[in-house]
Amino acid sequence: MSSIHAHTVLIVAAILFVLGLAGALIRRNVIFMLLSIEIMLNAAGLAFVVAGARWQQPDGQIMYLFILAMAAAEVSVALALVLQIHHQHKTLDIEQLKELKD
Amino acid sequence: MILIWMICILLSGGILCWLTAQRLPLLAKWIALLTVIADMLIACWLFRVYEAFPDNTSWFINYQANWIPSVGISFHVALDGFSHLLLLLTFFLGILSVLCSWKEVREKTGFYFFCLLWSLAGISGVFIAMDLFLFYFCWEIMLIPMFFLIVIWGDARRRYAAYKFFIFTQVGSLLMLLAILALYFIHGRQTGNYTFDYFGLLHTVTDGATAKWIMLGFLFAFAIKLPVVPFHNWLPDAHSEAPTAGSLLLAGLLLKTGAYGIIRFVLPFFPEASVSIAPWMIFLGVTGIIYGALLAFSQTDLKRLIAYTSVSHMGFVLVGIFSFSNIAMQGVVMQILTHGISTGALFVMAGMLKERLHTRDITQMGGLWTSMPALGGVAILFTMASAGLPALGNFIAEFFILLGAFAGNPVFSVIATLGLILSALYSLRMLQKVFMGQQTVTVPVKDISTREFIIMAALSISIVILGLFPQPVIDTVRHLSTIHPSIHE
Amino acid sequence: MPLLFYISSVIAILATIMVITRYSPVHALLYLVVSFLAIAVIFLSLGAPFAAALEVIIYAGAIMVLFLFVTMMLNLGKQTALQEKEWLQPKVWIGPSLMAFALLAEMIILLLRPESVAMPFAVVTPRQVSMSLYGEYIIAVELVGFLMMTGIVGAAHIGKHKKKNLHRFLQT
Amino acid sequence: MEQYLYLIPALPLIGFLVLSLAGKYLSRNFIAGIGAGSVCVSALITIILGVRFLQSPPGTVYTQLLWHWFLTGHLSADLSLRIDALSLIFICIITFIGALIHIYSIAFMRNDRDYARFFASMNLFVCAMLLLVMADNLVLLYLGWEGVGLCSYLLIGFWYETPANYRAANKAFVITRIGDTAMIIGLFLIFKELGTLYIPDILIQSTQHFNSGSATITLIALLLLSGGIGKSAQLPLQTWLPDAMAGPSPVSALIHAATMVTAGVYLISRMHTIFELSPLAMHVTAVIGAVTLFMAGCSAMVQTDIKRVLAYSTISQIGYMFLAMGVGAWSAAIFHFFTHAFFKALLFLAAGAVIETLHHEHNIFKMGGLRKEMPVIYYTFTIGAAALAALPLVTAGFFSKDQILWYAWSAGGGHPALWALALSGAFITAFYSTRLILVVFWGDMKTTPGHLPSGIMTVPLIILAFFSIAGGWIEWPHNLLHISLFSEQVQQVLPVTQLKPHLPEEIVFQLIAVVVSLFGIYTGYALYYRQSELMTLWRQSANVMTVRNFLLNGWRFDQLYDTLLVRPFLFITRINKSDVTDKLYTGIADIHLQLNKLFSFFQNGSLRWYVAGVLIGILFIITLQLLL
Repeated sequence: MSSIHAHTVLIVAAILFVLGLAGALIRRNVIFMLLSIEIMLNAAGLAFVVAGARWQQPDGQIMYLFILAMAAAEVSVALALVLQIHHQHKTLDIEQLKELKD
Repeated sequence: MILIWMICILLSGGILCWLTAQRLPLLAKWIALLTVIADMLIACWLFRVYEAFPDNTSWFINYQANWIPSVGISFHVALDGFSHLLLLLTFFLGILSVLCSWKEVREKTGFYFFCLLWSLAGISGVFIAMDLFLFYFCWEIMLIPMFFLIVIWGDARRRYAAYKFFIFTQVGSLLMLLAILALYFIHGRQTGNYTFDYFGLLHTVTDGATAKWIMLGFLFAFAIKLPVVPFHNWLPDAHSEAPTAGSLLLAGLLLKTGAYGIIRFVLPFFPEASVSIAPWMIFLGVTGIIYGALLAFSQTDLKRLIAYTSVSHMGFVLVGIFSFSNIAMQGVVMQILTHGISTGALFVMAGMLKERLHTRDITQMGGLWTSMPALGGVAILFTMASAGLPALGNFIAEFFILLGAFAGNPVFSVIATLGLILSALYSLRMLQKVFMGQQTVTVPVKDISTREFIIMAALSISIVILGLFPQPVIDTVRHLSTIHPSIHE
Repeated sequence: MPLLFYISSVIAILATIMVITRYSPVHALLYLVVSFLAIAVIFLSLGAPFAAALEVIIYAGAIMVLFLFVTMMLNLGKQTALQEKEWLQPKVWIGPSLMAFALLAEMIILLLRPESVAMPFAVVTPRQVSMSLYGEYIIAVELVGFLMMTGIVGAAHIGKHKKKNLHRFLQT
Repeated sequence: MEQYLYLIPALPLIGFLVLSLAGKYLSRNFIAGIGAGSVCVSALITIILGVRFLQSPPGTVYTQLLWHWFLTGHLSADLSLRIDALSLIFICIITFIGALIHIYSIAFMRNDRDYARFFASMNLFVCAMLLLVMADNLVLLYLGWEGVGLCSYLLIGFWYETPANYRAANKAFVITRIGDTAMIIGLFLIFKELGTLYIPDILIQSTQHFNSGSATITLIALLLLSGGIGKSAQLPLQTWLPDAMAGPSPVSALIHAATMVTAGVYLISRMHTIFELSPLAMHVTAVIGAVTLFMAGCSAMVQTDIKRVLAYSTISQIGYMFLAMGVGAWSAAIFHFFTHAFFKALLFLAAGAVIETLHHEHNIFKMGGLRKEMPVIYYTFTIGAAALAALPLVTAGFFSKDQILWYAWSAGGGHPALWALALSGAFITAFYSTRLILVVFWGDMKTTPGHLPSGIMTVPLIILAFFSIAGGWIEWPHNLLHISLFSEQVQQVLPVTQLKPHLPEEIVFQLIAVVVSLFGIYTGYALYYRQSELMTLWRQSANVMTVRNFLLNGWRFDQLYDTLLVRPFLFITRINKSDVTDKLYTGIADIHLQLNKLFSFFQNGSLRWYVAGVLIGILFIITLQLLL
């Protein structure tokens, strides 16, 4: 039984990140974009944790913790905004919301 | 000191107009008129100073006060015959510009006259400033009120015209500022005396290449103002969109600051460099004469047409300056004066027509001579002046310039002379379209009123007098032949 | 342990793909929960039990529930799914996907460049994490505290329904 | 006397000022009084001056300095008047004929709305023309030169409401301006070479400064000649004069027949020294004159508009003057100017009376049978036409034209070819003069005449008719009576005509000329009165009609210039109306606008664009890292 290689995990993280990125690019619904952002944040957290595991240090997990906190704060604000936007404009389409920027 | 008073009268008169106009618009108009008349009287009174200087060669008045001594900026104004003539022209056209806006301006009267008077103050400042910093300062002062005049009281496309005017002139001004600073530092480094003073900088020794670049900086600003042909595009737009008084000031005075700048600064500061660039400038001048005339011929907008004739006439000025001939230099001064009067008169005429017909399009005019015989007569006089008919001032100017240029550059002079044919073409076309043919305008049009008659009479008399008795002008600017070492008979 | 890692990695990737391709927000959310759980298992296999626990509790638990609530509040149902279907045309997603894959390819190339290092399996215990967290990272923790508080205040403020300016006669 | 010289041009000038400034407040009689009176007083002063001049010793010159115009460096010009024999002849013609024409106009223009404007322009013209001939320097001469151009413009376009009129006015001004521009370049060249523009100095210094036939003097002479060509409507700048007939008939009589168009003759004879120094310029002058007289004569033969016949005839007669000057027969040229002024003014005024009576009918083929209806006009017109046709011994035209024909062969610059052209011109002149009389006054009446001209109009005609006959008697061919009052005066100023050696007898040439002109009269009589079959045959022949139309259109010079110059000019100005250099600046502005659009397209507020932008950036950086 061999051990896990660091870059294998990093590749997994990269795949997840890219998937999140692609999601953010192709979706027009704000909720889906937020979800994609969560995926990306998560992938970044994964990379930190791998790094921590690689050097046998707790710092990776601490960073993950910060990301988690940041994500929580971000999601709460973002979702509040989503609620407000939907309330006012009756749509979550980012393209339509763009037209309303002025 | 009297010179500073002249400017101060204009500046304070402008502020006074602004303050009174809200309650009493009529009073503001009278204040503006009296202010300029007061300056005109002072300028006339200055003739007395001449008597102390019978040789006509030196500076009559030279006044210097500290302004920002730490960087060598002083409030230095001086007057010689050339400046004095230009001051007289400034106040003369200033009076007329106030008169011709008497009825035209109906809104924001106070601010209008404020801008008008401040612009006049800037122009007169330019003509007497003997400190380069002060010169630049006045150069900008005359520009900004003019910008407001166009952008607030102009015609339909006034914003475009005003921005174009501002950007063009500002590009030139900034280059000139660079050149002034370069000259300032070079002079300071050489002598240890950092000064912006005209007479101090006059004998700055610069090597060829540097002198050339600094000269180009000055020349560029003046060439845009003059305007020299590839940089003339602001002029038709600004002239055609500006209110009548604005066009009058633009054509009559602002263009002349370019000519004044070249004569006063470029030639004495850079004697060698200006000789080396002279063929190109003459070429551009000739191009301007022909090209402006061709464009004037095809225009259908009356004020635009007149604006292009200015381009053509200013080409003569450029040719005259750079042919380094004494006769041509006198011709340039004559051209500056007579063009200011004749083109100013044409713009006033265009303004009168616009006031009556509400259009500047000459294809919609025609046959107006029948209902406006007096204006028709005046129009013939000034189109003929513009076409260089002898006995009117413009002829003397163009004759001198071409004759002076002929000795050194016969080919260019001959081509420039062909501009006389073209000037006949566009002048006659303008007369024909506006005054001849069947009357097409259905609205009843009145002939000129008393106020307009005064304006036109003043202009007509002065153009005829300049044509028949040019000698006083020639005597006054005789000393210009010493302004550059290459100027010959 | 590696086997566990590989299996959970595959599940995470597949679930994530499902997230970004679903039309219904609820489906996507559920797949995302699956993906997060799989990542939690990855953490576990990498010797980070604390992180794994947080992943499950906070991500899959709290945050996703937040999403779910919002989705339910907005009543995003079939209507939204149809709309999403309409939006998700190939011409819309092919370009970004290709770019994303290009990025992925480049990242993989970059990752494979250095000599690969096999990681020793050792658990970084929650204790170690906590010691470090409240030792050298104390400032960061406090900053995170600020962040969380502003997040709460902000969310509370933004999420508040603004009162409409009704005339007093119309107010009930 | 000298101190009153200024009155001669000043009186018409005062008339102009009064009429133009106060014209609309004055009554018609007062306007007429001022307009005609000022010129009449000038004429009186001139006559007194002329009598004094004849009494004074030969070579007398009257000068009067009014004021110094300008002086800068070497360049100086004064407003000063100078009268010698040559100027005096011109002044006499201008004021005397001018006065008669003004008197005629009092009645002719009576019903016109712009009575004051007419007299103002006419007075200004007389003033400018007088300045032209009295100038003692070329700048003042140029002032008069341009002044008469302006007045000609104003008077051709007097009835400015009709497009044809103001077009004719514009054409006249522009074409003469072309000549003027050449002339002013000549002035520059003279000043550059001699350093003066004072006419007597130029005449003296040019002989010392230049070798005969040098390139510079030839160039100067040709440039001055161009000025003369433009003003005098000679080839190739002749096209404006026929159109200039759009003006009122008195204007045609005064400006386009008697005075202004002969300004070229004055200029060349005034600058005769320069021309004498350049044989080439003399030849060119002669050839231009000969060719012009022939071509214009041909055109005159086929015109149907009575005034256009006279206009082409004027061009042709001035051609004779140029020919005479070109061969060196200066006094003959001036003499022809003298006689021509009388009979051509007479013809125009009579034609004006006919046109007025026939309700503005210009076409001669719609006239006819007026011999009985308007006898005074008929007889005076006939006298004028006879003078034009050079009817031997009784008319002034014979004496002057006979001299020119003789000198065209025999003078220093003469040539048989020139003589042949001039002789055929004489035939043509006699022919179309006869044609005019026969078609207009004989035959059947086609238009009923209206009011007959009043006495004010007929008296000037009678006076002019008298001079058209008697004017020639002051100069007889020396083999007949040997009276040479005229040439004696002229030769105080202009050189005596040099003859070639070994010439045939002069009487032979005179007889040939007489026969030719009589034959011309007979041909006209045969073709137009007896209605010969030849005429009807020609009318049906296509070829003849083509030639006729070609001549009718003045050898199609207008079409030629239209294609060569006018259309390209209009094309260039039209395509460049919006100023091509403006494209440069609008181009700069457009580039900035485009850049602005480009950047604002990226800055579009779409989050996904920004993400994509970030992605592209990352891709770019990583690719760079991979590649480098």
